[in-house]
Amino acid sequence: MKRRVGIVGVGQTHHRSKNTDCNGQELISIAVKMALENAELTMADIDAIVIGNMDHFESINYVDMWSVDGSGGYMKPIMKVTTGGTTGSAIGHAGFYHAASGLFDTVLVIGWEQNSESDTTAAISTCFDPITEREYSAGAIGPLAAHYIAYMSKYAATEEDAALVSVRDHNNAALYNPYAHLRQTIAVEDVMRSAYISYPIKLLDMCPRTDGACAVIFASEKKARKITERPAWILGVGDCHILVHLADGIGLANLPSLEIAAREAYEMAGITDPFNQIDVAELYIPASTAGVSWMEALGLCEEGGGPRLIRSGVTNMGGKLPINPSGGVLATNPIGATGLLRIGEAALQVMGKAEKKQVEGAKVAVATGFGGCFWSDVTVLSSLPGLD
Amino acid sequence: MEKVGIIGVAQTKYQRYNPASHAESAYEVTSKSLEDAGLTIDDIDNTITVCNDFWDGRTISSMTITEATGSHKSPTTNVEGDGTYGALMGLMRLLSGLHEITLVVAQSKISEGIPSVITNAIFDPIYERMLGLDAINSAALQMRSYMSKYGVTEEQCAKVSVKNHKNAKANPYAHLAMDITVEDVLKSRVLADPIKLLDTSPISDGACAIIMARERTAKRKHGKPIWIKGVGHCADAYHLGDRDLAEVDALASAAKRAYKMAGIRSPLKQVHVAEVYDAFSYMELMWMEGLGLCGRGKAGAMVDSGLTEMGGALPINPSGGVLSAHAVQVAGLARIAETVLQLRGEAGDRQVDGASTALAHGIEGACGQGHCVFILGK
Amino acid sequence: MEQGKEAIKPLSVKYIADMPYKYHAGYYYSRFLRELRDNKRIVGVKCPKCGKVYVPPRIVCRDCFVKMEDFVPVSDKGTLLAFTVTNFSYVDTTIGEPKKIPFTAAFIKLDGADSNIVHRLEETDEKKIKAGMRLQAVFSDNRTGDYFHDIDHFRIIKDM
Amino acid sequence: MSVQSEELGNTGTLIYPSRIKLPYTWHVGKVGSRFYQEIKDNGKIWGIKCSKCEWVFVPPRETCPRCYCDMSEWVELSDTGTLLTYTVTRYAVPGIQPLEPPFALGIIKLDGASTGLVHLLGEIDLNDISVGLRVKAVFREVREGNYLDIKYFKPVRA
Repeated sequence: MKRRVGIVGVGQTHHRSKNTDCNGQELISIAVKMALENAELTMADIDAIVIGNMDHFESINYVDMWSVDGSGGYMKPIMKVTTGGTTGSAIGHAGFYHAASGLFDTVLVIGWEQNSESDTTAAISTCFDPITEREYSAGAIGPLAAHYIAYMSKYAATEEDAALVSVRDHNNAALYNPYAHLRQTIAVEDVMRSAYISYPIKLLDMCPRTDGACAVIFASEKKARKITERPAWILGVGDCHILVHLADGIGLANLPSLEIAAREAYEMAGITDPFNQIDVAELYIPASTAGVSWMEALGLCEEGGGPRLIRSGVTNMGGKLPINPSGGVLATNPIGATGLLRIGEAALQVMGKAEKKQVEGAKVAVATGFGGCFWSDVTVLSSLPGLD
Repeated sequence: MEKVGIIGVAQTKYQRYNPASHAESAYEVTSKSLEDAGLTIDDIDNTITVCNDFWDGRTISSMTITEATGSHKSPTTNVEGDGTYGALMGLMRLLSGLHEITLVVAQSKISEGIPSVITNAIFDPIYERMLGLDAINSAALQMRSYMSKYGVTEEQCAKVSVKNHKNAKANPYAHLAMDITVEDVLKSRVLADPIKLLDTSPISDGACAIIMARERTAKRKHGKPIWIKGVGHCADAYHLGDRDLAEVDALASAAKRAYKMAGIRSPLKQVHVAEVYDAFSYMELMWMEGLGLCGRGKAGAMVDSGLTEMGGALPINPSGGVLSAHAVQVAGLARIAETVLQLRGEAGDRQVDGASTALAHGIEGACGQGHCVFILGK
Repeated sequence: MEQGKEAIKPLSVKYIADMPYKYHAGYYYSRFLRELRDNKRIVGVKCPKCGKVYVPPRIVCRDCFVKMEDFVPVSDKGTLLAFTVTNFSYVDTTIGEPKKIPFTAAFIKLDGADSNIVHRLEETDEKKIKAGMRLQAVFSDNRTGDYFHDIDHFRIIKDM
Repeated sequence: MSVQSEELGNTGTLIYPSRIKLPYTWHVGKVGSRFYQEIKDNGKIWGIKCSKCEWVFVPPRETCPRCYCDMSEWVELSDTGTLLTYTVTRYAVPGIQPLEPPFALGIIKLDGASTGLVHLLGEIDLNDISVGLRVKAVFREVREGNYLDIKYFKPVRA
């Protein structure tokens, strides 16, 4: 018998490029306190905690242990999960499994990062194999750029299509999300005029680095129903960590890990027609170019249909399938929290608590995580306990 | 709790400077555990890896062993912590009913880094880290605190080291198997008093894997599944000064949870063999107390009585324990693997006769801030 | 100290974390590094089942999950798949000092290999680099068992 | 610059020596900054008290780890306290140790605090330290706003 799990509370910090007035534990506690308040719970109600970040970004070993002053983990079960960019979604899934196992009823999940405490690019470079990759690997931008070059030539996609994604996400953040890091409205020309980082990806196509934290509370069905009338039920989870050598990510057609993870999550959730069944999506896209091409992997359009979908405006607020009402990763990227923010924002949507960024009548949401070496996690959430 | 059985285990030999890379040793235990379970990688429907970015010297260190464990082929979680936490994550995936068979792999190459530099990073960078604290001198603060509060002696701690290194002689995987005397321990070089060289665990490279399955699958796939009867984990306060270092509250809480699940009321009577995380000799004594095997401060006397030796009423660390092989992250999972061998009756010369209930234990952070306790049974 | 006194200036603690690691190359990378150093030869390893050749060599075939033991030489020439010219400096964590820029990270498929490698391309003018270009490894004279040094860089093969 | 790979004994495998070396700037936070500022400016050690469990924490922090409620009541602590435990580190670890070994560390319960403060012990005979010893903070002349602004704790002679 599978157990239902619902999200009952979501909290996050005001994300910023540099949080000088709080330390890591305090940053975490801001998100945790907000999540508890959101769920009308106290720390005493929490049965277990899952936390995640990237060790070398803050140079703290055993963050689960270090965190207890901020996470509330004193004399509680707590564990750490970390998988790079997918950390946030992976801890979300770990929180789900904590509750779905029947071992814990109410589970607090925390993702956080104080990126300003180190040199983010340098810290990221340490994820590459020290003997055969690290010296010349500064991040995933090369493969991402290569992928979009191939995609443009195959499907007549353009740099403007990517710019549309960037504009959508930045403007959603500016207009609707008071917690977002970058909150300035931009136009396609601004993106097109920004400098190339790695052709065809330009400065305004890329995600920033952010200090911030997110906390999400998962609960077993019985507890969830007691806590709130409208939890965000987790209908499906999927994850796929497909590669380990960055260079092998190059020849990939689209993002196979996302296809696999989505297939798993959809199957579990009973989603057969994603475009029509999903009301809102919070997607982890590290660059706007991925916002064009990865919709295919999620089954939101046919092969090569990304540009059509983006140009049509259906993914904008007010469209049939708004993507990233929160502004997504292009506006806010506290790495260990980023994937969890997607789950948290998607949960707020189906709980009807997304405030200004609310998509009217949203019942089914999908959230994704991206990171590691072209890895993906997918979560399907709904205000309904099941789709059938 | 629904029944989950362990149907495959494998370990490498623990040694300083294992020439195999992270991936190579991860592959060794992955393929051996599959063999032990009579499975192929295609039978595995989810994988838990256990990695730590500091010990492994790499961000997203799970990438190092993703392919070698086959975790790219199925859903996966990477737990950063002791191997017992990885096993717990795998257990939760199975209990959710969404998966049938979980592979859990932990590996480490402690000899690559400088342990004191890596454990220094456990301490708060804005406060205590600047003091040069590491795993050894922080443990020394705890050992002194424990001895001073309860009158436990250095000799009693040394007896643990003597017992475990001797037990290791019957364990082909052990790193440091040897006959030593209490006097040898007491006369060994003082590192951070009261901790002496022979009170400490070695720097070991190694890997361990276990395969778990839900009840029906476990029974179908394996003749002798070993069942997980109970599990509990818990964390104490972070700053060393916030804790009474002589106390074991978090372990007591984790054990209480595990015992309750397993229906254990009198652990000393009901548990037949225990593998605990004795990173330092004194820790075995403290953990005995936290596990409720004796009263507070009474572990020294219990060791004096010989009860925890091979042939005693409750042998502790027949494998030689962590004192005889300390591959961080792996060590807790190795405790589980060892108890599985005990319960199967396949522990060779280190077999505890008639063992049907066993306890495996892992720790997390400095001075046993976090604990995870597993109860296993036939 | 007054209670509730005006917020004071937030402080920070600065520290250089310096963690040496003696990474073990293991059996597969050791063979790879040794062949580069001693013979100026790039070797991969071939899957006995699907025949794919992986460079750098590794123990297990990603697709077949079988142990690979058949080391095979691959060409020192290959095709450029993608590249990034890095123009911003960041800390080179292997020395703790700013990285020398610009440098071009090239993702290359060597002839005879089924997986890709990353190395430095000599050319740093983006306009002169195109995916699909043919490249050749340029070896150092004084080789030390360091992939990033024993192959000093890749150069563009001008006349094909 | 090249890395010289080393032989790993006679195993036929190589070692590739490298490092992860990175500068960090950790934000101390409001509460911690006030703690350090008071030490720096006035040579005084302050703790913070939880209104619920009444524990006084040092170093102070925003949230009580035990009750998970905000704390705001600052409490000035004595610069003198009692040694709860100690050790003398007799091995060298390049890069992380504040002093040449051997050096002494202890956990000190300052008068007025509920928690212990881990710190160095100085002006002390390394072979004559005992639990229960009364010790007093010695501050550095030039203070930078970090943990080592307290130079060490020294024994109080009765």
